[in-house]
Amino acid sequence: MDINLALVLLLAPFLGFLANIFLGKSLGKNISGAIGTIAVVVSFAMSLFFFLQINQTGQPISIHLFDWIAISNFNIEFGFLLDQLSLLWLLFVTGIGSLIHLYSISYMHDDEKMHKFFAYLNLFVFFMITLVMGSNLLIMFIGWEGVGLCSYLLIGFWYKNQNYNDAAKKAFIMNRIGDLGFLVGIFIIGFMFNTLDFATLKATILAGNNLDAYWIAAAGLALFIGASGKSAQIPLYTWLPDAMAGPTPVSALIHAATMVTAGIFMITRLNFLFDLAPAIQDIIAVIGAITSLVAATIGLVQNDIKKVLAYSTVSQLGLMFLALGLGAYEIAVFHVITHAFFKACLFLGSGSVIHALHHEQDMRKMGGLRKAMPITFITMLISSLAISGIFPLSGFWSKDEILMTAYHQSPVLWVIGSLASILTAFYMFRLMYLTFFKEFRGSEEQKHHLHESPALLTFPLIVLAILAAIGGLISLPGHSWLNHYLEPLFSKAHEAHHLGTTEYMLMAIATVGALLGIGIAYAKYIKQAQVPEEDEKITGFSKVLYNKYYVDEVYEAIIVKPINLLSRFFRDYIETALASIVFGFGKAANELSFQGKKLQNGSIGFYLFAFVIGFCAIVSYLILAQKKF
Amino acid sequence: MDVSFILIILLIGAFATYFSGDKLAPKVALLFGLVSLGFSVYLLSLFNAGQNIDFISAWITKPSISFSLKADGLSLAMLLLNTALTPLIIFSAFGNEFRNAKNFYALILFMSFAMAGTFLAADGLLYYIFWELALIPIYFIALIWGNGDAEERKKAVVKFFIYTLAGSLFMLTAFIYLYGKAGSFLIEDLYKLELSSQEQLWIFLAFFLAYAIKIPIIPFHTWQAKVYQKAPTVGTMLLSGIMLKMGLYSVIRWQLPLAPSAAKEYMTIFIALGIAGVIYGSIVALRQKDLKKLLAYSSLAHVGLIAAGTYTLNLDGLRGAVLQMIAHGFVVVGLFFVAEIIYRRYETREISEMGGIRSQSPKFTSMFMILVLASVALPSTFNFIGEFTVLYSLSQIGIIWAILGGTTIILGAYYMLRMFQHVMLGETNAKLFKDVTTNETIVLVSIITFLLFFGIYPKPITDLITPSLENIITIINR
Amino acid sequence: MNTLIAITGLGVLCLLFEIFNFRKGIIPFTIVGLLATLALTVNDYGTNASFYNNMIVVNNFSVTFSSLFIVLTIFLVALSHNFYESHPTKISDFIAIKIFMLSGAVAMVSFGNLAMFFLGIEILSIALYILCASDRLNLKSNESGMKYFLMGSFASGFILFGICLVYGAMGSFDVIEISELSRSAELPDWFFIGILLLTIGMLFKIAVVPFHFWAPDVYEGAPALTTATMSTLAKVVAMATLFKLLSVLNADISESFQIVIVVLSIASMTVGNIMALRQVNVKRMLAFSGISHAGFMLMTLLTLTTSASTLLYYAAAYSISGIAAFAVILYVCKNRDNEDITNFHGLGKTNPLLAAVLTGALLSMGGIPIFSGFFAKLFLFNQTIEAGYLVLVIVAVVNSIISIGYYFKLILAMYGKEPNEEKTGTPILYYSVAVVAIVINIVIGLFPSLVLDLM
Amino acid sequence: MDSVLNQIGIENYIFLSVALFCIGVFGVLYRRNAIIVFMSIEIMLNAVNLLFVAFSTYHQDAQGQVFVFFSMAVAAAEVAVGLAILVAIFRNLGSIDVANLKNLKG
Repeated sequence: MDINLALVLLLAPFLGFLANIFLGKSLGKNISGAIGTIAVVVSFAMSLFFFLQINQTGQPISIHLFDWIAISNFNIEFGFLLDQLSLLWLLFVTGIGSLIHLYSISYMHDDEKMHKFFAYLNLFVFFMITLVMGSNLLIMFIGWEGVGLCSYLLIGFWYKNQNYNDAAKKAFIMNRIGDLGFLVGIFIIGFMFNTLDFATLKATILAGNNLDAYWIAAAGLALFIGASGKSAQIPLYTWLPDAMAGPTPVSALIHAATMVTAGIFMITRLNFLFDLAPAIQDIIAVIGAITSLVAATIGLVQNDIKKVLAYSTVSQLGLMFLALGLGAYEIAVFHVITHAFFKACLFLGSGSVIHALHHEQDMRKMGGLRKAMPITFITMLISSLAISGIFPLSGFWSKDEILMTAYHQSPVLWVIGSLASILTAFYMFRLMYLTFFKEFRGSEEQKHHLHESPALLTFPLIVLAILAAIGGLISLPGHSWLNHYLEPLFSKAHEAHHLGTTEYMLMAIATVGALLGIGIAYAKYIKQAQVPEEDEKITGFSKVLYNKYYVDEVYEAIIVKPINLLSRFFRDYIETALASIVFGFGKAANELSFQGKKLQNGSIGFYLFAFVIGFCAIVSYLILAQKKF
Repeated sequence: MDVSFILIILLIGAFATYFSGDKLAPKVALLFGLVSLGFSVYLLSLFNAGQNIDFISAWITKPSISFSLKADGLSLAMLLLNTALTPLIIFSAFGNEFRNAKNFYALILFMSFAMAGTFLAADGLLYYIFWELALIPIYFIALIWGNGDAEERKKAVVKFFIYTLAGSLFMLTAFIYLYGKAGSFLIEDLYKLELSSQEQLWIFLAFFLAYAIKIPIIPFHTWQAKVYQKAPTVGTMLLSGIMLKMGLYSVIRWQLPLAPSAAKEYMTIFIALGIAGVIYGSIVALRQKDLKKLLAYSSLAHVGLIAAGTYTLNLDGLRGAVLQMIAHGFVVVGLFFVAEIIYRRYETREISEMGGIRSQSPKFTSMFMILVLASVALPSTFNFIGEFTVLYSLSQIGIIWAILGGTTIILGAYYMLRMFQHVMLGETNAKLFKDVTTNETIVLVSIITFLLFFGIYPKPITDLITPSLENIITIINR
Repeated sequence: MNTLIAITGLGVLCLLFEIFNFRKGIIPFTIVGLLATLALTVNDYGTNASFYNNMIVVNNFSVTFSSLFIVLTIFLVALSHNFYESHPTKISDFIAIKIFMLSGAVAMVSFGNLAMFFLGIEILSIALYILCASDRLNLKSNESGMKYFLMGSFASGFILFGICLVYGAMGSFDVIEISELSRSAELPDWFFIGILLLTIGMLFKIAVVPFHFWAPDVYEGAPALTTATMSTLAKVVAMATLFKLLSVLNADISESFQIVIVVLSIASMTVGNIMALRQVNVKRMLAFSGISHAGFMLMTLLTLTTSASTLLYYAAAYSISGIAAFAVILYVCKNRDNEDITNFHGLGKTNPLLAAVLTGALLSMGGIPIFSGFFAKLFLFNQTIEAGYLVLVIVAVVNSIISIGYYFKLILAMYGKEPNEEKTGTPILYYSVAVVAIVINIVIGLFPSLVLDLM
Repeated sequence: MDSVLNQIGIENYIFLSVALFCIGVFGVLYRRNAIIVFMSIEIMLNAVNLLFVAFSTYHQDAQGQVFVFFSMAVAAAEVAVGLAILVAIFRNLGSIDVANLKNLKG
């Protein structure tokens, strides 16, 4: 029973994919859209069912289908595991997933390849579910690479534009760099513990036998590299902003809400492993903190509405990693969920704006949209407040928990984190002001068509906005449902912070900081009514920021270019050299032959002479060697 | 009922094809290909039923050479690879017109015959004979039906022939030497030999020369790219799909068990060569202008990894290698066929002259995409199983090997996607591109189905090959 | 014994036919006669007899080799029908000469007495001188005849001197007595010098480096059919004779002499193959390849006691593929003034069958499996390695790689190039000889025991 | 007859004929006129014949002398053929200088 339902949960999106890829064109846009959405809704229902079930029983369901890969000293089975963590993830993946599908029906309606779009989206959901449900590292890896593939397909969805294709390729390859790390981690775990199965792994590790700290650290590091690839942490984050080339719903679903949180999921899954590698945890925390700050600073000056959101995503992911590094997994999870709500909402909102402006993404050409599109405005405002961490919206609780933990463990990280969140507040409201306030700066005929988006677009916004507002309830400080729910996952229990004066202090500071950021933005863009200059006019440090610290250029210079040069060098020189060595023998033989022909000069005298010489040579040799022969 | 029937069928097939005339030849060839496939499946069932399907008979009295064919799981797996790919390859050629087709298809079947023999032979000399026989048909296929400038082609093909022959003649010398020791060419007698480490080293090197050239392992690969480029696509498929697997198979079957201590002692060197091949091949593939050459180098990279796997001398390595051989056999055939499909429409192999095909041919694009993904070993494709197992075995030897070998995951994705982007994507191409015909679809779909199915459920193949591999491992560790 | 008489009789008959003006039937008749003789010879298989107080000794060695020679001659005679179409009046002479040459050959492998050996070799040689120069008006032919004659008789001088010294040492021409004496008594040095002179004389006939210079020129100049005769029949006859000579006279060759043989064999292989690479004239190319094969065959002298069968097999494989090759060459170069490789362009298209045959023959010479050439090399290498000459074998292997180079030049010309002109007329005898020869080649390739177990 | 051999050892005969033989060899090597080359070859053969006779006396055995007849016959036959070829060459070339026979080479 459970198994079948679980398979339904898993396969519904896959069936949707098949239906869309093969029949989609003939079925027509609405139907294919409907199929795609229903498929995801079904799995949402299933996950809900299991969620409620496990909420009562607390019994994880593990499903073993068949042996998949045989390794000399253990088998890797093809199985799934439905426990608290995976169900939580499933819930918001499928939930937000279905909302975004719904949204896409209208958003992609005038694209002739809509069925393909839905096919890919379904495929993505399928792989995401695989990733989450996998009962061992390798099944997780299937999903892991699968979602990478889907993001490749979706970023490059408008494949006629080679820049988009480049972005897609970049995303895939950077992910693959991470994946190599993941694989290496798998290998190490494999030969350390002779299993990849989460349950067994946990048991083995908690049993605490044959634990080689060095190798565990190595495994942790490798896995973290994998995670940072998928979740866009330094140094592998540059693909995420480029990924905004994809249609906006994709950005919302894949590059904000779900896929990019896979790294957090994986580390949380393996928390018992990381708990044993404090050094790696520190690295994670530091990287996370730095990422969040760097991304935030870049976000300050971006003018493409989606780019801003992209960098804010990176920055928020940084915060989550900070939490992970501090060992506060459940807080990280908490932030993942709240972030999923408001970031999805923000992306979809921006989508609806872009939709209204006929694919105009530059904020300098927007403004004053709040009258034209109130619902979008309200929902985005709520989400922005949430992300900025304004009491009592969801973002406040989650972010605040993170900062508290940071404060308790290392003030420096706390400072960085708070700084990042202040900046977040600033650029989010920069975005809001530039987009919705003052008067419209776009072209006339755009102004004409300004209108609120249709219900199909706004409905998901509303739902998400509500969630973004109240999402914090699942884990209020003191009595947190989430902590309790996730308890069984973690090797060491984390006591929730008892709320003392320091905690209130920190909350206050955070709120003040957020308000400060908002204030500055207000002063800059409402009071002085500034508008960011044209790209070429940008100067000084903001230019550096605007060009993302030239990281892409640096990578280009130190990695891509050399490899290509090397490739050319090999192709043009080494190859020919090797070939000529082999040919050399043939050439030598031919040359010899050519010389030899001179010896064969046709003169009888010479021939006989050679005859006699040969005779004498042999005789004299034999006589010298020995008399008898 | 024993394995010799396969050879007989294929041989008869070759002659039947020759005498059936140019009109009928393709169909007859396909028919015999399918028959042999069916028969080998039947043999497989017999084998699984535990029947003895070996065929042994005396042949030459002095020196004693016997005509003995033995089929264990490994041989059968390779045999199936051969008999499954042959009809596919034959069928894939249906789209093209060949002058005196009867010779062409007859040669294909003859080659398949020789390769089947190589996989089955259990007598050193018999094995060598089949090994050489396989060389002759491909030589003529490439020479007569190849493409490009005739002079260049001749140069490439002759170089290929002489080069590979050179390698294998040293193998022959090694075999004769072993015969001098054992007084028999039978594999089990050769396995029994106790050779000094010095002898083993020389034997090992002699074999290595033969296989390194055939596989090819760098730096012995110089013949490959040109021949792949110049040969007709069918020839390229035969070469890359099956023939190069002969080399890898032989490493497992002959080289390692015959000179185990040498293999153990110098393991790292040969692993390093394999890995070097992975990296070198991938990097060279990045900047290829010719589609077939690019694929050639990619296959250089992949077989490098496989070779590294075989030289790890542990079960995972061998198993992964065999799985990867099969997977690579299929995917590379598919990819070369894709190149051919494009050639049929655009008359070019220059990547620069392609692009913007996707919008004209959705079906083709999807299938091509899947093949690309398979070749970069995306999980849930069969290639992933093999590559994962091989890399795992490498990590057992030293994590660094796994990391270096793992670069194929990154570089492979790089050049394959780059290629895909330049071939398929971008603004719609001015030239019309007709989407795949039914025949082409059949070929590609069957390949893809195979790859995906066994990607999810590789158990049958694993169970088939594992016992014989364990067997070989024990012989190596004797 | 009967063989020799029968052959000679056949030769005389051929001459008589000329008188009775019965040219039409001469070739069929001769072939039938030769077949009969073959039967007669095979009939002697297994017997050990000697005639005319050891003038002639019949044993398996002589019988098997004689049969091989007869087979070869049958092919050659069959080929001569179309070859001598242009001057029919002389055909009976040519046939007769070939037959007499055969008798010489048979005498050489079945001699029991050095006198017989000398006569045999001279009969063979003189016949060949005539055949070489037989194209009277063609200067090349004359030249080749002259060269062959001068150097041949020069070599005969050495052989004669050798015989003389052996006689001087032993006081007898009978090989049995000589070998017995050579084992027993304390011997004068002349004996060994005599053996050496004999050997060198024979090495000249086999065309081993450095006594090989005549071969390319003579092969090129002589009429194609004569070249065929020399490169197949004459070469294996000489080789077999040398083998027999050394094995009967002193079975155990001393260390230093073995070294000499190793050096010579390496030299001939290498020189032959290297020189052949740049040849454009096919006959000349085959001359050099013949030199290299002589080098291979010399290896058998290192294991005199055991390798008779190997030699037989190698000789059979080599000469029969040679016949097949020459059948095609004769066809292609019929009424062309030269035998340049360009004449073979596009043969694969114009005449696939013969092209296939030539390819097969060349592959066999190159030592590619299932063709008997491969097994010949295999057995040879096998024996040589067992005798402990690994290095020699490795050199031989390298050489067979080189040899592929020029054999494939011809194959490439046939398949890779476009035909320059259509060839007309299908001389049935060429076809049949070519096909039969290649078939025999493959058959003894598939079942080597057929030949190997004869000795 | 005996006595003669006793007075003059067999070695001397060998030396004599070796000397003659070498003269013949050098003649063949250095003379370019075909006729003279033939004659030199004849000298070689006759040197051997001489030795045959000497040995047959030395061994008190007639075979050697019989053999001389063989070799003479053979030599005659050879020369006959040789002269025939020479005539043909003279017809075509107008000279009998062996140094002119260099068309076949390389």
